[in-house]
Amino acid sequence: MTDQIRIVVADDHPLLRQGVVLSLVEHGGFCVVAQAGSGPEAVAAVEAFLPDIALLDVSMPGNGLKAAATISRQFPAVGIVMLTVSEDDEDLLSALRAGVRGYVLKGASAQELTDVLLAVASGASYVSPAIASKV
Amino acid sequence: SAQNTHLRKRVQTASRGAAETHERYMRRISAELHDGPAQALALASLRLDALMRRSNVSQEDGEARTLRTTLGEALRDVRDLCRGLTLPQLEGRSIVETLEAAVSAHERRTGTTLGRFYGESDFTGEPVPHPILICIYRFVQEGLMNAYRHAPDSKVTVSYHTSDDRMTVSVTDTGPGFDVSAPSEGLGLSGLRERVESIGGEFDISSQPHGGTRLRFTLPRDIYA
Amino acid sequence: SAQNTHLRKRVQTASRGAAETHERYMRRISAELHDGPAQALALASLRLDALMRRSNVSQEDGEARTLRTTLGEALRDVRDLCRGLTLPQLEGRSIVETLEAAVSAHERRTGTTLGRFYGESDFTGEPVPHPILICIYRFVQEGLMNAYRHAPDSKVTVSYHTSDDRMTVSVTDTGPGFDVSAPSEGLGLSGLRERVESIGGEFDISSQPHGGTRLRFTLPRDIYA
Ligand SMILES: Nc1ncnc2c1ncn2[C@@H]1O[C@H](COP(=O)(O)OP(=O)(O)OP(=O)(O)O)[C@@H](O)[C@H]1O
Ligand SMILES: Nc1ncnc2c1ncn2[C@@H]1O[C@H](COP(=O)(O)OP(=O)(O)OP(=O)(O)O)[C@@H](O)[C@H]1O
Ligand SMILES: [K+]
Ligand SMILES: [Mg+2]
Ligand SMILES: [Mg+2]
Ligand SMILES: [Mg+2]
Repeated sequence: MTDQIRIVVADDHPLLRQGVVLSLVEHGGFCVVAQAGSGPEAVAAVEAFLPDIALLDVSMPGNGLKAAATISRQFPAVGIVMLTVSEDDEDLLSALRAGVRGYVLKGASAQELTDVLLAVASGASYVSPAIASKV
Repeated sequence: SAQNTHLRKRVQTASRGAAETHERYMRRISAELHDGPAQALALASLRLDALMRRSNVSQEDGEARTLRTTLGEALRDVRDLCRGLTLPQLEGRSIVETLEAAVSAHERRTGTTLGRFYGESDFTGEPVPHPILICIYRFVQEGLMNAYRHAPDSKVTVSYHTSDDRMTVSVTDTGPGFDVSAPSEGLGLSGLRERVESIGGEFDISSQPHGGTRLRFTLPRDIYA
Repeated sequence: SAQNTHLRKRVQTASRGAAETHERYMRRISAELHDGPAQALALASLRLDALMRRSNVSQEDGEARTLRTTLGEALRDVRDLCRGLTLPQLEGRSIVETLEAAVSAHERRTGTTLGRFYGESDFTGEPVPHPILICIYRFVQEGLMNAYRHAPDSKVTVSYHTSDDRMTVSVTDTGPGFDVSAPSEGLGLSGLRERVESIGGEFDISSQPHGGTRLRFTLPRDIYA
């Protein structure tokens, strides 16, 4: 299928990453082109596969926010979505300013996750009201 | 005397060491919660719907809904706990930057707006020792949380003044006040007093029924500069 | 001099105060974990079990099993964290009772058997100050946990000696030893040194590759008696 959204999934927690991948596959609208367990791995995967979206855990080795900054600089066409346990991190705010297009709070259902990814893939940004006022 | 100065240094070194060790333990606990339970709960929330579907349990099923709520609450608890435990990066910041970090974090979390009154003379010389920045942050954090919980809907202000020989940080609210001599189960104020005095500062609460509350933290300049 | 003695007292008072405050925070965190996430995780596991049992695909479903295991592990993590955070009631105990509390808790949790070598002269006079008992307990707890993790299957002994002017507690193992000058990410040993020195004690590690490890904590009698 050519209209599938190509995505790189990066999280250092293997079980959770597997759960994310499974949820995307079940949805049918996504093609997971690569998985990564660290910031540098995520950057390398993006470079190799040029996906539509990079879904990046904030706290993984090598720092997900750093990876986001690198990807946003080197591959501006790639939509970046952060996965995070806590949304009100100061760093997350600056990441959003620097080109991250959305975030998903860990604890979201598969439905919420895919909704955000679809929105970002279609060019929209997803930012929660709490954080929107600060950006 | 020299021995005297030596001992005074030891008081401060010991207390600062203890404060930093305490923060390191807190950070560790936060990291363990984040890496273990938080990820497990996130996975469960993510996969619950799919599992229910596969097991032919409807989304409307009461028990399934309770399970979702339970998972969500547990994760929120873990998140809140982690937040309270972890300090932002303070090393190398100025006092005003440290105050502002605490104030803006509180505003973000609570959706409230606070007053600031930062004296013009921010510190510009030697970096302020890390344990002192930690103490200032924790002072403001607890003072603001108390105002938020015990003096809701009142006007809350954080101020910072310096003089030739000391600096003063205070958190004031225009809330209901309280009897400071009443015994309390809380850890907040007694923990703060402990922290402030152990680094050589003075801690002062002034409050009275209907008169609002002011917490004040004073530190001699020779300790922080 | 009198001022000297006064300051020395202040060193100890400040450090002990900080140690007790730290323990109170730890107890609080433990209580919050216990009342919040631990209860929620336990409830979620039970509910998930019930739902899976009620539906037909449950027993063979790999993912459902993984999820249950994950939640179970998260609960165990939270419980372990709570246990590590909370001290047993130590106030009013003797030093030997405190040692035995730490040793038997470790034996229970790990299923191992430790050697004891408690000098005959247990303390019989004034009660030992609480912060000192806390420090002794934390010292033995961390020493035993290190031996369990880093020197598994070795012989581990806790010993206690007194002389006219001091007491010494040590934890020794016959494991692989390590280079004590190598930098480490661990909090355990540096935290212990902090604790021990802040109450006026001496902390000493002796270890060498293949030669086992001994941690020693020495405290002058005028501090604890
Ligand atoms: N700004 C305030 N306005 C009114 N009452 C206050 C204020 N700050 C503290 N108090 C009273 O003093 C008590 C002790 O405060 P403290 O911060 O020590 O404990 P706490 O806030 O109740 O709990 P915690 O241990 O979480 O801080 C509070 O329970 C409250 O009754
Ligand atoms: N009894 C021991 N036998 C062998 N190596 C040890 C022993 N105790 C400590 N070590 C070494 O010293 C290091 C530092 O110990 P420390 O207790 O400070 O940290 P840790 O045990 O790794 O982590 P934690 O912060 O959980 O205590 C350990 O990582 C280990 O390599
Ligand atoms: K995260
Ligand atoms: Mg992670
Ligand atoms: Mg409080
Ligand atoms: Mg250790």
